[in-house]
Amino acid sequence: MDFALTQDQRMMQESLVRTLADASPLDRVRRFADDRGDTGADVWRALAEFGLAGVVIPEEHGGLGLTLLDAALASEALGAAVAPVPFMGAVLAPIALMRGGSAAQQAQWLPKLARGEITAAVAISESVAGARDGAGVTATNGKLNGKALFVPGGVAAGLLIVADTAGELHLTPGEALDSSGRTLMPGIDETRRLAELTFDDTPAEPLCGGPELLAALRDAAWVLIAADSLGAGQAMLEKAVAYAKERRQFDRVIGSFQAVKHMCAEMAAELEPCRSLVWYAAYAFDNAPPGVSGEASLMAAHAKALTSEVGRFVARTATEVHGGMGITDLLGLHFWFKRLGLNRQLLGGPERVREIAARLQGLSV
Amino acid sequence: MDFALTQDQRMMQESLVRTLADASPLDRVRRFADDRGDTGADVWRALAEFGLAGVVIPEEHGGLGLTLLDAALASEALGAAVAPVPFMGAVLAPIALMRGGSAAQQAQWLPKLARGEITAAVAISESVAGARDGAGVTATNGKLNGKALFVPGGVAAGLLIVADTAGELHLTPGEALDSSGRTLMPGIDETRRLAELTFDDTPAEPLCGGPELLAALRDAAWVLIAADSLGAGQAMLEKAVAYAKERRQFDRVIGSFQAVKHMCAEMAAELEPCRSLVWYAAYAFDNAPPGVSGEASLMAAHAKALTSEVGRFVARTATEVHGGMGITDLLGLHFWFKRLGLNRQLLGGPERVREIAARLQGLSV
Amino acid sequence: MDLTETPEMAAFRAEVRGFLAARRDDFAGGAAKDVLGWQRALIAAGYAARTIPKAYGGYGAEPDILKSRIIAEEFIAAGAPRGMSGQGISMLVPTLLEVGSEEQKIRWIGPTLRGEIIWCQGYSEPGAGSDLANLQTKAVEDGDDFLISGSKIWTSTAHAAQMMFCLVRTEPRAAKHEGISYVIIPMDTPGIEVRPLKTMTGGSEFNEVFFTDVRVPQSAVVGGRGRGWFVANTTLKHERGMLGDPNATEARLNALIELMKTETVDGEALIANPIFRDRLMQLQGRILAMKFNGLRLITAQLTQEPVGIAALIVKLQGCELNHQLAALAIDALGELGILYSDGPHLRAQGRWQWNYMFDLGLIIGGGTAQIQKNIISERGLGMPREPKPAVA
Amino acid sequence: MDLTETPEMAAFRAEVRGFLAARRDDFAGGAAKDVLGWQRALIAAGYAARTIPKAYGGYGAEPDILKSRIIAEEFIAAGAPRGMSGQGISMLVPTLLEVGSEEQKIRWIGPTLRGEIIWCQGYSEPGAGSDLANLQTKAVEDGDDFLISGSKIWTSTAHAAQMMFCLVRTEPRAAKHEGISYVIIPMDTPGIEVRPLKTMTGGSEFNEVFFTDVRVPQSAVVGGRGRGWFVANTTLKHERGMLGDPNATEARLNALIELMKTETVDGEALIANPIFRDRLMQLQGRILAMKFNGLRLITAQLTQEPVGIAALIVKLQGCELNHQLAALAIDALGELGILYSDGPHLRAQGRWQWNYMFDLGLIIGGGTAQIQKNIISERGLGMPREPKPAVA
Repeated sequence: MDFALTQDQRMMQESLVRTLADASPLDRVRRFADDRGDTGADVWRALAEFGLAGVVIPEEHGGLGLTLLDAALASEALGAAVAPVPFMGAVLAPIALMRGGSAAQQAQWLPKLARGEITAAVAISESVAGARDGAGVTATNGKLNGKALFVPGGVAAGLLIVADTAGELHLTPGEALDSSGRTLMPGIDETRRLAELTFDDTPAEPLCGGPELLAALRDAAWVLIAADSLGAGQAMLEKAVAYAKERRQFDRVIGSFQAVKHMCAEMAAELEPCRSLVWYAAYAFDNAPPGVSGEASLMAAHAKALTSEVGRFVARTATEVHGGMGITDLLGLHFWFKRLGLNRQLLGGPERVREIAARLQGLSV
Repeated sequence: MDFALTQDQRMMQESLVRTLADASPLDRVRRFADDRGDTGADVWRALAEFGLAGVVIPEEHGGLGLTLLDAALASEALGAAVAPVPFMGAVLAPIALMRGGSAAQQAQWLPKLARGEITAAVAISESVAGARDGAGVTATNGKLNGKALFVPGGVAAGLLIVADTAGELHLTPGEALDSSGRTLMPGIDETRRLAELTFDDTPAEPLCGGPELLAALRDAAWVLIAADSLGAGQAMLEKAVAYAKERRQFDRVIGSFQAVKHMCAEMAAELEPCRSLVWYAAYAFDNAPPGVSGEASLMAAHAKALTSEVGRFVARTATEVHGGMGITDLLGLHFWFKRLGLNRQLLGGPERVREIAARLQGLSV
Repeated sequence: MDLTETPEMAAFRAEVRGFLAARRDDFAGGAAKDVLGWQRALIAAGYAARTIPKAYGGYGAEPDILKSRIIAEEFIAAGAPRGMSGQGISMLVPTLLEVGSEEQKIRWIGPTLRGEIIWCQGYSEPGAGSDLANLQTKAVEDGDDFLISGSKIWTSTAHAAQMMFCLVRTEPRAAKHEGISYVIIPMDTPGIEVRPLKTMTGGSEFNEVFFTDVRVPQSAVVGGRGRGWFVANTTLKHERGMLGDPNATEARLNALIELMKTETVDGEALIANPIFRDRLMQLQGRILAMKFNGLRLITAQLTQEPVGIAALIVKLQGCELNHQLAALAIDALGELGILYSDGPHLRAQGRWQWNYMFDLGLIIGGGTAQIQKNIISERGLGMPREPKPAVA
Repeated sequence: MDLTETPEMAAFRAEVRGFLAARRDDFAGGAAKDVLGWQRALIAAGYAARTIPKAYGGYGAEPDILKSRIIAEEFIAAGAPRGMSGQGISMLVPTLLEVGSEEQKIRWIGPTLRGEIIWCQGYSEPGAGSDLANLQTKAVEDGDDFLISGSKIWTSTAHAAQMMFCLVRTEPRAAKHEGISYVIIPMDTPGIEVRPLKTMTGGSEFNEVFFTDVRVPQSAVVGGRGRGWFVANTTLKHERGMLGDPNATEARLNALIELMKTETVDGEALIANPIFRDRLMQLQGRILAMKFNGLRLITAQLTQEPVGIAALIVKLQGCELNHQLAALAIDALGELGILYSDGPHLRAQGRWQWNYMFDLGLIIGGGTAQIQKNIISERGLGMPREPKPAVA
């Protein structure tokens, strides 16, 4: 029994943190946020060089051949750095191809993805979080029609994986959907871009796996989002503690006031258990026997829901510890606040995700 | 616009507090709690002399002819004193008789009740909080059959008002139900006694009003319970503040620690708005045009639900402020803790009551 | 308890209603066509600056909280713009009335009431937030003048204001609370720089103001040299009363109910979700309680009864409830709740998201929730202050 | 991360399983027929007192947290009674091993392990709870003895114990933390009176103990005169680890799920209520997180890695989750949830109500939630201690 990260995993995470400090410091994030024309290509390039673009892609296709747990550790670092990169698609699309794609499809797409030549996006919001504003995609005779909303990285992705309303998944090459079919959905979190995709007889190839593959993509996405929230929350806690140790009011550092200390203690007490849950949820996904994903799904759901709740609490509390400074743009704390805000809602708010958790256990119909 | 108690109401409440201090000090409450044979008759007698037995009974029938708001103020004082008396029936039964009884029924029962010769109990739990363990009462040809659970004061009441499963109300003289039909349901709160009533062709007279009268009894009961919780909560807050000002640890009174101060501040901040809501809910009941009880019902529901939530928070927090002393029997703080616990569940926990509030506004089907 | 209206009040209500009905054209669409003209008309009728003496440009009525409430209700019902507000009218004017010199009152109150002068407030500093008495902006004597240097933060209307009322340290050797003066400064004085302060909402609701040797005559002090702390505390009371308005919160609750009835996910109305519905009901209960608490406070003001805690909790609870309403709206909207700024799927112009963030700022500003709890426990419950540390 | 079992551990598991299968008759119904005999058998097999040296009556194995866990799991799976616990075995024995004299070890550890001596703990006093160092029970020198006077509270097994380990003030002129000694006292010494302390649950889970000139030899001091504070802190670490066991919490969660599936109101199962179901799921998520946090702590102990916060939060979170589980059970049961003690409608013998109250006591006892948060912020986050007050 070994419930811990390996030495390699720790080194990878630490090294990624250093890479991000160079490639995506806060002022780089600010520029991305301020300019919708900025694609963040330089940041993604640096991370692709690091290997992140192919983190779960098998080595024979040019990737690192690592697990979802490794990807989650990367996601945690990205959340901590509020990095402006389309990482979710870089993990989910290879999973879709490995589990549901043909050998030809794998050979066609995985090496390109691994090299970071193109990015990928996965459109499953309607199937997971429910359909809004009449969205939903249908597939007939190799053509997609309809709309998919809230697609992370969808504006620029060179490969699209799309769920239809029957729960089947489809692969669409990026060039099949021109810019008129991709609309930016400007959201609260300016470090990641969501897209609305409009399909109009858009050619697509089917993937195998159906609802089971869809569940796997959902579970992996939930784990990645949970890890991102863990990292963002941990960063906010650390910033709050550091600020409280420095900021003086009433002739004391505010970190010596019991109210402030307890706010920080409560954040730590809520956040720390999330770490183990995220690890375990990723581990369960990696080790789930194919087709028997009940436990992995349940753990992913709980990781997503719990980090959402804790994320909101930490976002608010860390901001309060910073006093007025917390709500200004000067410190940029709000980038983390909003990252946690998006993570909470993306692919289902905690209430919806918990309801799915209940259903997975037969506790709800 | 005058949103305040009258001078008379304040004097009545203060005077009742003094009467309770004499007639029902904590050691009297303890004796009642320790001995199921103790009927608390002396306490009830003192309160009947005060006029409480007939607080809402019209003067022509020997009562004080006051309003539900006055009764709620009395209920608040009873909660603050954890008084072991069957007050709810003393308010609800006269309301049932005045709104749904014949002149003969009124003349037969109200003077006796006003004098405190007999007490009354109202059995509406199944209709309001839902049926458990197959409980429920049916009425045919002037005979009642079935079981009614959780009837406050039902063990000793000389007059029973009973709701049947169709929402109609019935009057049963106490002598029609002997002790074999009345079973004590020992609960967490030992300052009030609940009964299970078993009807076996028990003779009863119908009251008029049906579901509308049932709603009125429910609303009045909710207001009384809310007021009781307000009083019990306020007492716990005051005890916590007093203890925190006295108890020393680490060479300071614990009330100078910010954590303790904030616990007390949060209790006060949650509790104080309840006072105005309880007043308004009672006022709305007293001033609702007959048959148009929507607003009164909504306010009663919110008063019940909010005081339930706040009551739980205050019960726990005040206990925590007392440290280990809070959980001992030495201070008797637990009598208030448990009183709030019973009030929370009686005639519907807050979740159920809020669902009714939503239904009253057409927000739920 | 009697919430019915007296004949006198009913008559007053009719009068207000008549005034508004006759002038419906002046505020088509909810905004006054001629803002300053509308303000003058309201003062003349007694619906703005109502209790300010005539000599200083007000209407000169006796305070009557019921009439004020009727005015507020009828203006809301008619969709009519209220009289001007802002820190000049709500904070400077009461302060001048209480401690200003006759000359200051004559000079400043009238034009301020008429909307001819916009004011901003210079209290907080980067190093003096919760601990306001720690402010460092210094005013050094130079002949009959002061030379002011330092900086202020959270000055909400500084970019548009002609004047500022401001706290500065005039007596550097006096004790912390005793070396401060309250001064009035024209914003076009050389040496003043205003920089917008961007916040998490993306807007710049506040500014920073920097002073470099800003020359102000000593006669600009209000309420006496070194008395600024006590003068400002009078004014702060007025500010705290401004936050946590239960009517505004109730209006937001109703907007949220409407949203949850009309908005759908998978074709089902949000209100049909029992979790969100229960949270809505929880908030409704708490909002109603604060609304009635507000009525209780109004009555207590009328009868001059002490209310203690009921007043001290208004800011804490009011800001929190607004924040919670926005949180529920965002949660119920699901993924739609994370949209902001523009686009076809955005709901309510992103207002719920804006409120969620701005209201968090209000929880922090004007006395953080922690300071509020200190106040409630000390002033409301009589608990001891924290002991001073043995070593600074 | 690798949660699979090595062949060595699988073999050990089989061994434990075999042991229990062979002795199934000794614990029919879950309780040992012969409690002391069962304890001796467990020590002999290495399933109790596993790491205590043979010389002092233990089994003498090297610490192996995985094997300990396997033992625990297999005993739970077989419904077999664990080895004896209690404050003697869990707190006194480790203390004696660490600081006791050889004579003390030989004399006390063996009989304690074998269950022949029941101990109680005398730390807290009415005036010394969170501030334990403030204890006032005094031990005055009298020849080779001490005469002890004062009182202790929260001594859970005092009514059944033969011996007490106890903190007393032996050096009245020394500084607060330095005048305390840790002494061993036979409970039948003249001058000791034990009074049961009734709590809110209605039971007497604790006692008060009063001392009047209780004579104890100075040789009864463990770890040196005036060193009691440091000796006791070693032991307190052991106690804090006992609270917040995630396996016990998960068992309660499963009981609650069962309750909500079977219990009905108006004929509908409680689990069908979306509000209660959502609360159940919230708790399940938090309980799973604490369970995995526990696995992480076990691994960290094995590899001797520092874990910091992950360990410091166990008591705070564990007690809170248990309390919340009980609260949900009561709420879901509705009016049934207020029944207690006896009667045909009572559910689970009133256990949820009992837990709701007893667990609140645990949140308070063994370091209140407030003290826990101080510890987390200071030791876990490196935040400063509160400054000492200038005036006491």
